[in-house]
Amino acid sequence: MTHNRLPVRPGEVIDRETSLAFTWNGRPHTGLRGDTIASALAADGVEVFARSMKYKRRRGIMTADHWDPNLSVQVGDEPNVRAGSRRLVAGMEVSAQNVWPSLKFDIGAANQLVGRFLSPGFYYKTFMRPKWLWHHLYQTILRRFAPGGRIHWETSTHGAYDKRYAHPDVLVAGGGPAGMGAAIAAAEAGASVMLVEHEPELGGHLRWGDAEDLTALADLLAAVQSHPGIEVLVDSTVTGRYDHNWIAVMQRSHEVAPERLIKARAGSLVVAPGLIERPYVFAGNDTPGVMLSGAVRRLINLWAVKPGSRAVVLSANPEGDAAIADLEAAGVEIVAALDARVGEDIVEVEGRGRVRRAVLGDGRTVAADLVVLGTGWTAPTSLLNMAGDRPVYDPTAARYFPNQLPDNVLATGGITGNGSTVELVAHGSATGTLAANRALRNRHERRSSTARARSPEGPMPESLQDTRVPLARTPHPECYRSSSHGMVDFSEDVSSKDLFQASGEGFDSIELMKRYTTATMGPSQGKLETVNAAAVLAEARSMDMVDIGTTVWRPPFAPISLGALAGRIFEPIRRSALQDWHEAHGASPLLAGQWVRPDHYGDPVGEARNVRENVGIIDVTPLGKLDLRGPDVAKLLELVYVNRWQKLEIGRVRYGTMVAEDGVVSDDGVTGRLGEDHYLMTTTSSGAGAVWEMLEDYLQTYRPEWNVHVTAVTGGLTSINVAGPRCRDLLLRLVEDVDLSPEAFPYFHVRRGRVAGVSGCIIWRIGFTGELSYELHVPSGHALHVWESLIANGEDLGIRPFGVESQRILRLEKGHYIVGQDTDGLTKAPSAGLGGLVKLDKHDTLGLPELRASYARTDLPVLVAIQTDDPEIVPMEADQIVDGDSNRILGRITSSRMSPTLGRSVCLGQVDPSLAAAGSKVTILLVNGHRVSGTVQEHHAHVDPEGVRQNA
Amino acid sequence: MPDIEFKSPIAHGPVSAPDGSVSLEDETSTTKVVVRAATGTAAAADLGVPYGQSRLRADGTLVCGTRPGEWTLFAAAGRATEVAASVDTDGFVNVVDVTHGRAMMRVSGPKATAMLAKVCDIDLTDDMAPDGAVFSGSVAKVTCDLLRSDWRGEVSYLISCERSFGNYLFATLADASTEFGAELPTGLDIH
Amino acid sequence: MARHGYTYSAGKLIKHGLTRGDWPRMWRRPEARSSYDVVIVGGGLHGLATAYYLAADHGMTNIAVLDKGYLGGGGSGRNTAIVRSNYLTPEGVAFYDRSLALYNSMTQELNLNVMFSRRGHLTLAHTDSALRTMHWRAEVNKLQGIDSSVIDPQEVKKEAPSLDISADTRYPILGALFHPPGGIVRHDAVVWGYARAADHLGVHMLQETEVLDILCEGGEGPDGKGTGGRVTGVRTNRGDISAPAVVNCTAGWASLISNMAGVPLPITTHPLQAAVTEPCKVFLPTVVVSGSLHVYVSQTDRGELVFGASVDPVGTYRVNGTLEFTEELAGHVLELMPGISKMRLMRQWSGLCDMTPDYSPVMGTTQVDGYFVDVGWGTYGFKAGPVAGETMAETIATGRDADLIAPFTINRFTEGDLVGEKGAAAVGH
Amino acid sequence: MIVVNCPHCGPRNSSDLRPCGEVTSRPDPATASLSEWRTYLYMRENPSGWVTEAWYCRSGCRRYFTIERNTATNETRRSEAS
Ligand SMILES: Cc1cc2nc3c(=O)[nH]c(=O)nc-3n(C[C@H](O)[C@H](O)[C@H](O)COP(=O)(O)OP(=O)(O)OC[C@H]3O[C@@H](n4cnc5c(N)ncnc54)[C@H](O)[C@@H]3O)c2cc1C
Ligand SMILES: NC(=O)c1ccc[n+]([C@@H]2O[C@H](COP(=O)([O-])OP(=O)(O)OC[C@H]3O[C@@H](n4cnc5c(N)ncnc54)[C@H](O)[C@@H]3O)[C@@H](O)[C@H]2O)c1
Ligand SMILES: Cc1cc2nc3c(=O)[nH]c(=O)nc-3n(C[C@H](O)[C@H](O)[C@H](O)COP(=O)(O)O)c2cc1C
Ligand SMILES: [Zn+2]
Repeated sequence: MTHNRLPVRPGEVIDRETSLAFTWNGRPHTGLRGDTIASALAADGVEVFARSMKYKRRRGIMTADHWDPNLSVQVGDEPNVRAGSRRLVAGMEVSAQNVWPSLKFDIGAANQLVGRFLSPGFYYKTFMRPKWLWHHLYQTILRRFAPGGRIHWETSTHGAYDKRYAHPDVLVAGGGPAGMGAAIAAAEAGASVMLVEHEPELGGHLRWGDAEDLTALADLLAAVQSHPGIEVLVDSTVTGRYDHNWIAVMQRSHEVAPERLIKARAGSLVVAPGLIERPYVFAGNDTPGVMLSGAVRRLINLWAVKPGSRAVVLSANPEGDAAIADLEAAGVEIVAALDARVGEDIVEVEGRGRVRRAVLGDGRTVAADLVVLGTGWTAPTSLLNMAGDRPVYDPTAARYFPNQLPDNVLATGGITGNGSTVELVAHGSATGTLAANRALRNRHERRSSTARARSPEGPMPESLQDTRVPLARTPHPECYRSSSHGMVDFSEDVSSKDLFQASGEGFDSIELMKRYTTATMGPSQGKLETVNAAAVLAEARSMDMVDIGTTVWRPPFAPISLGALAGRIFEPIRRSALQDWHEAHGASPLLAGQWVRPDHYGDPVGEARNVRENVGIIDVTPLGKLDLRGPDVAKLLELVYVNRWQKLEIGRVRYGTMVAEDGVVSDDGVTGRLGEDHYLMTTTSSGAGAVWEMLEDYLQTYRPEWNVHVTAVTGGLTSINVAGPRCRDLLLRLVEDVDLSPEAFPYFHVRRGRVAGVSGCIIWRIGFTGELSYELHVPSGHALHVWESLIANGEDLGIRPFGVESQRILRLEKGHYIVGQDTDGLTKAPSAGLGGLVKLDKHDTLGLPELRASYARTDLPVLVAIQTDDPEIVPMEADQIVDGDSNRILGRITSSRMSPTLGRSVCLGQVDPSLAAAGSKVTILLVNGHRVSGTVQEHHAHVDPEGVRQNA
Repeated sequence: MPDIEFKSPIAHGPVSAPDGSVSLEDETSTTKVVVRAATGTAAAADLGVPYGQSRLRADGTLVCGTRPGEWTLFAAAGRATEVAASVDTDGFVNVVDVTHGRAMMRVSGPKATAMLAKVCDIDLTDDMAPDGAVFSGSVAKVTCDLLRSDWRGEVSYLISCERSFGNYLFATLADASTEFGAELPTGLDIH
Repeated sequence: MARHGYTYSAGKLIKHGLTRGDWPRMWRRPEARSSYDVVIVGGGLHGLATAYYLAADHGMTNIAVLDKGYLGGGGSGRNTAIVRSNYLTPEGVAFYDRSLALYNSMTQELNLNVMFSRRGHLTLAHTDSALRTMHWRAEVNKLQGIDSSVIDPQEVKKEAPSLDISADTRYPILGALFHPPGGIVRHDAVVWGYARAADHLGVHMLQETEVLDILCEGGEGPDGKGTGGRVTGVRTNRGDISAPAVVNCTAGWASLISNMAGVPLPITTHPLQAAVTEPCKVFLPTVVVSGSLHVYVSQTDRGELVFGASVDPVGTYRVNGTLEFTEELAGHVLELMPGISKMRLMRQWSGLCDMTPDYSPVMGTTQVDGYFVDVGWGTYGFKAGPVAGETMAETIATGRDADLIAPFTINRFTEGDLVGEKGAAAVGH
Repeated sequence: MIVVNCPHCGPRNSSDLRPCGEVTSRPDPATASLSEWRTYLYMRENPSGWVTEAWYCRSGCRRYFTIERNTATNETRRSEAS
């Protein structure tokens, strides 16, 4: 049982009244509320938590916090949980990762015996012969050694993750004394503040400090909590600083989601992350029982856990010294207190599952079960690097310091220097005031330049000078490596010896060394190992640390789950006013871009046949629709379409093709003239947005003197195509004030009128199906009424709704091409068969130079209609057209269907110009490998090339 | 055509938290008229509010400066013709009734701003978006026009989007409101 | 003669393990000469491969490869390392197929295990039109003798069990283009393999040497640059180096270098981002790509998932990455594999891509004599590195554009035809 | 996510806008030679440093405008309505 739990400690965060049961490798354990997984297990006497990646060495607690490389565990279906920081929850099923068959006995530990052969990059130098073995055997074995936990993709689901935005004036990363000081001062100065602390409580290092620290903490806490301008987020991490202070905050244990991403645009970012303690390199430095000073202080003071019984302490700083005091208070015997400042050292630790002996610098060997290292700090400059800073190494203080920061990023606290709590708070305060000042100036500027904002009261606040007295850089010995070799990267199992070897092989810049040895590439991302790696390289190359540099810190500062990054997935879906009806009537849904629409209602072929025989209706609302008004619309149309528009009369509709500036066919549709200065343009469904933006571009930047207003009306007008020989009979029953006779309302004309009692409908005679047809554009709030009226009134005429699939069949029978299907990213106007439509003498078409060039060419592919000689064979779309028996490609089928009207297959295809003439024979390679012959047709239309039906 | 029902794209009734912290209602039937008027026209002068701001006209029409040179006029349902007729169309001025083209919903309550902060990246603090502010932006990936229009003494926003997105947007906002205690109507599907 | 240095083998590993003897350097840090026969700007895969093939195939060894940073520090060290040859156009297929063949024999040729994992490459189709493009690619590929076919959702599930193939998702998997010879390669090892071999053959690799200007004479532009001119050397942060031939292999920085020679390029530089998760036990056997969701994912032998996406919309030379990339990536990955939401992203980074209008490179001779380009590699230049090196070496040694690169010369932007790969633009890698 | 200063809307997240690339000058399509036209279509300065580029305020005011942006740092300055 909890034999390592100490009597009550003044700053402990555990609730001794509430015990929590959980399991570790299947065995029951209990901990207390407030425990981390690691502290609970340590209290229960667990010493080994994991096996290392490569050599499968036993590993125990080293830093007892989030960054502890030895404490990644599996919790239920969640892999790689940081036992050093994850709070215990009742019922957790915790197990060790990366072990087989068990933590105690791991077969892979045999790797330790052959370790000397597994030098860095060994895999690059072997497994090369015989060649085939690599693929089949070596690789399979290597993949078995992948470290980490297990992801249960079969059963896990994307849970309830969440996100939100925030706009604080000042965002403070780090809730230690400096960060709290900054938050209070910034709020006092009138800024809105978000204070983010990675750990579950504010306070930073004060939390495990002495009585004086705890008092100071209580005061700071009271001040923070009483200030309404400060939003405090604990158990939350600032994981990234992106351009223009776009800040990612990961909020854990929020009630609505296990993790929640906050995206904050901060006026100022105050970086107050304190320091991360760094390990010391010597033989056996990864043995369970070797801990950093912060780990023992946290264990003792936060969770009342006794970390060992006989300790050797190597201290280079006051925190190391404080650890000695804490250990003594916890009843741990100090067998050797070594002072690194006077050159005392530790050379080696012996023991496998636990430290047994330590060999000291003076040659003594002492028995101990705990070795505590207070040997120095790594400045977590991650967020500063993301802001463009390149921190500089200071040999006197033996760590890196910020160098040049943009105005909106400020650093304070331990990352910038040393000081007493009072000095840290003072520096934090001054930083907070400065940060607030800059943020408030920024707010002032934003308020004056943003149309919707309340104009700022009063003048812009004066810019404060940065008059902060820098914190001292207390001298600190450069403690990196003892006289022996040891681990540098604990999660990657990379030793200082490996780094020496890499340097000798030519990987002698820190970046190459990293990539060859993988040092700093594991889950802790350099937080513990970067500085030691640089120091070892400096030693290997006999260079100064200053000239070695470091590897690059990149986001995230702490790993983020994919679920949290994804959050709620927003996928807008567009529905026409009729979609509910379609669904209620058996439509099979088709997702086309953002639209959901009926693919068919169960019988696409029958639906298509019904259009040829009776009358069908289809919802074509997704067609892009732009309302164009103004005296210069015709000029605009001339500019964007390849054909002529100046003479389009009121009441007429015309088809047009758009060609981009590079001559490629980009969109098509019809445009009708509704009034003197009023037109309605339709575009393809997928091109609607792009065409709108293009029109605005030309109107705003190319011809700003033209007067045209463009309004997107796609969803406002529900578009219904009524098609088939009996469609006029149907509309005669419903259309009130328009003469529908062929003479009064011929093909390619437009009228406005009332349909089924709904006024304001636009009716034009066009259609994709090749039948007599009318397209109705109905105000959407009344569209369902019109649709239902059509269905009801058409019953005796054989009306049936049809979907996209039937329309595809019908349009192919009629030989209408689809931009993007029958054309591709390089199709020029002549290839699409636009022939006579294009007017090369127009002066204001932006594709003109390319259009001319393309018409001068004779080698461009041509879009033609093709019929297979065997009418039963329906090629697949994208089947290739080849040169006889050879593999030379001469074109491809772009559209293909069985035609219910003709009872044979019909195709469109792009072919080499040599095959474009009517009657040309083509060879089509089917997907089953057979080659079949086909014939190029005279017209694109397989059905009714003369247009008798549509003109009826 | 008074007998023909105006159908909203939003298939759900109002959503609200029992404690009133946030509520969401469909207001699609509101009359919405877009006016585009070149500078110097009488219409531009009459409408009178600059881009980004709004005002309530004596006839009960809410005039919003939705874009430079563009205004959206909101009025009670069924008043489109009347509202359109109120605009002086002298010069390069165009009036388009978009009542059918845009879905509209109202979000109100003390948590309305917090709810919107989950789906919209625009700074909605009182300084940056005071009562009466008009702006456009992306809400849950749909481009919307927004109007801060406090109502019955409560923070409130009118949000309008292309009609076909209406149902999606309403459902998504309802989902975002659940954090503040809102209960989803049965059958409400986020997608 | 051996094309590489000290021979590596399992025996050598044992020997060095037992004796604890030092391994020899893979390459030197040489002193720069004042002149070379060829100066290659850019010590990425393309520059190093070009140097290697110049030395190995054409006997030219008085060559310097200059890099402003460390070897492979550009795109070559940051890419998702996907190789395949199932391109859309016959030109593309022929080119990339040769590259794949070189990758196949590279481990043995360079005597460095580049860990080519031929694990199969799946390009998912979520729409009918994507399926049509897949079929188009498969058919073109088959005609060129490439192993590539369209498979149905059940077969997809067999190749990558963690994919969700249910039909009612927002982006249902309707099928995939399956390309068994595709896979991933240890990108750094390729760079180091070429560097080691080139060093052995006498090539100088000058790291931390930045080209500041290209020296020219006789051209119509200022300082003798531009059309009709001739290259005489380069100016670097460590002094001038003269050379009659200068090769631009600087990928994302290609425009900056080319502008120095007065040769404008049809290139814009956009960051392409990538990310890795923490390691997990291996569960994803193939490379999975979804063009419409902009996701590229594979799992390394070390257990991390490596993700790529499409280029950032905003062009910039800044490589610090964006949060949106990770958000969108995660969202899209979870659409494909909803069961992995508890995996954690560990690091994101980005590299610069030299994008051309037709998703194809710009290679070969230019209007300036002695100035060669091997640029425009966008998001797909890793798989092409070996063949690009081989054909560029031939072009430089002979002064004539090699046959395989004829479709890719710069002239196509003023005279000829763009390459048709844009048709399959949705699949960048 | 960079901030782009729209001259009409004020600072906005770049996701609300569409980048349209460096500003180039379009020759007159009626008279341009093919090579002039293609130089306009394809060739770019693509500098590392300050560049004038066009943006479209897609989710905001729907106006095109230009800003200067430093492509080495993503700093922006001077935005102008077009
Ligand atoms: C995230 C990402 C993922 C990718 N994924 C894939 C993939 O899966 N498959 C694929 O095929 N391709 C992929 N690519 C593309 C591929 O990485 C590149 O096309 C390829 O690496 C280019 O190689 P390179 O040798 O031409 O250029 P680089 O490797 O970029 O080398 C250019 C070198 O030029 C140097 N340089 C620049 N300016 C100067 C100067 N003035 N003086 C001296 N030196 C200079 C740079 O330091 C750099 O080292 C990806 C790219 C990225 C960024
Ligand atoms: N770190 C120690 O163990 C320790 C102990 C005693 C004294 N000191 C001294 O105290 C000074 C440090 O004081 P301080 O106030 O600057 O730091 P601090 O270490 O007291 O507090 C910093 C806090 O920032 C949090 N943090 C770090 N990165 C974060 C991120 N990205 N997001 C959210 N939270 C983050 C940490 O969890 C920590 O609680 C130094 O001078 C140091 O020498 C440090
Ligand atoms: C295929 C591939 C896999 C990578 N795997 C890891 C990894 O496991 N751990 C890690 O820290 N970085 C990994 N990286 C990223 C590198 O650390 C680094 O970010 C990248 O090379 C870009 O360099 P930079 O971040 O120094 O700019 C990987 C990169 C690539 C290309
Ligand atoms: Zn704007």
